[in-house]
Amino acid sequence: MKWPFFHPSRGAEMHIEIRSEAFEPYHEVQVYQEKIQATGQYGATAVFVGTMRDFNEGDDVKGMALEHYPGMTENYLKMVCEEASGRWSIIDSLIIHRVGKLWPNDPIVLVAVWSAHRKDAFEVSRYLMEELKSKAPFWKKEFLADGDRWVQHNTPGY
Amino acid sequence: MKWPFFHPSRGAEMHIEIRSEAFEPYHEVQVYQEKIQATGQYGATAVFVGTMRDFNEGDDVKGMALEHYPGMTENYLKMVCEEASGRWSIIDSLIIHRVGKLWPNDPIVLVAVWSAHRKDAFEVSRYLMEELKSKAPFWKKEFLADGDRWVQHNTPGY
Amino acid sequence: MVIQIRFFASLRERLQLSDCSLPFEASMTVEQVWSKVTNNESLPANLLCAVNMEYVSLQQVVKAGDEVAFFPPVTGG
Amino acid sequence: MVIQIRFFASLRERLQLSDCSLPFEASMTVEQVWSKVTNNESLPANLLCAVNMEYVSLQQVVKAGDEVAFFPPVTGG
Repeated sequence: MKWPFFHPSRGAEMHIEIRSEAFEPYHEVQVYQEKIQATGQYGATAVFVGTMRDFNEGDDVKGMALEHYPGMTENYLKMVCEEASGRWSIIDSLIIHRVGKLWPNDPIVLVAVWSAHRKDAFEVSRYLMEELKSKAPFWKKEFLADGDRWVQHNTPGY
Repeated sequence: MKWPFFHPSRGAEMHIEIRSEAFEPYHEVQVYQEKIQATGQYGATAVFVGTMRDFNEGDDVKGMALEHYPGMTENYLKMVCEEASGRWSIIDSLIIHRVGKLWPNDPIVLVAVWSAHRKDAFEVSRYLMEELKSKAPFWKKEFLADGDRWVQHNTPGY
Repeated sequence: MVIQIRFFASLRERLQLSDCSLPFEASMTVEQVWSKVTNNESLPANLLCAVNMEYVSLQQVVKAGDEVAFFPPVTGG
Repeated sequence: MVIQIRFFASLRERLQLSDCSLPFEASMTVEQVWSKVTNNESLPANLLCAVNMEYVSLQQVVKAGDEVAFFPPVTGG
């Protein structure tokens, strides 16, 4: 499930990808960064990694199934990245999100943003994460010792 | 130049290091994370990397010399990490900062923060960077085509 | 001429229905699509809906060939 | 009994002095240390100073054995 590169009008690059297999986020950032053409132009990179915890709402969580709406997810994340590249000055951004079965300590999501100055990278990485958590069509089902449950809602991040 | 681990009273781990050789920040984060005992407890990691640009204030920059005040730098960064671990709920944090001669695209600084929830990781990584840029005793001298110049001040990040 | 309907996550499990189609009727809103396809089940609190993969309100009027999706609050990231 | 004085970055280069020492005198402030060691040079705008590796004001009184440091605005990160 690869998503092509987008080239929004403001000149910021972006790459959005939904993965059904485990990934190593820092390796992905390193490999992606080596392909960025704008060497010497970015002074700031802000990276966020969401990792599966082994507890939630007071319960031990054994594993998780992550469902998404193929197509709408990518469209939504693309739209948010384009909006961000209009509001802030950024050079490149990368989003990778897992779907399928996950186990504690597995990376769930990676957001990385490259910009000339730190303010933009910090603000955009957080903005992309908040938009992703509040509106991108993903759903988590947790495996507990006594059965499965759907996560009801994400908590606000501000 | 290695700095030992600190164990502040609130239970957050931290590691602060001044490096005189080039480092690969994402490799450092990965290696450091593998040693974190609190596996399954952190759901959020926020990483910031500052990279040397090849331009500043309209001029091409060929290279840079980074000077610091050994001892005071580490004391100051330790104090800021301890303060942050009192104000926010964090699990671990890592700061690596280069000194010596740097060339465009070289990583200058790495800040990584692990927490249960994303709000803390986002806010602490930015807080540590702002404190580092505004008060930690480091100084940059840029090598331009027509000579060297000391950077006069850092720009605010908020 | 039909419209396609999709359900996700807990809604898909509860209705035991992942996707289906309805004959297109003029001036039909998303809310009316919900009522037809669920046999007049009441609207869940916090129900989200999309037409052709974009968020819409329940009052949105559907066109022939549209893909209408219903799902609970999202919980990714 | 002495106090140690250190200069960093552009200040170190301009004064052509990285470190030196002064005989300790009672009730001497950081500002007085600056004046003695620089031969009454006027205080640079934005001068920062530390005693024993902690930021202090120019009015801080130094003790025997203290390390006093003077430096310009910091530019790390």
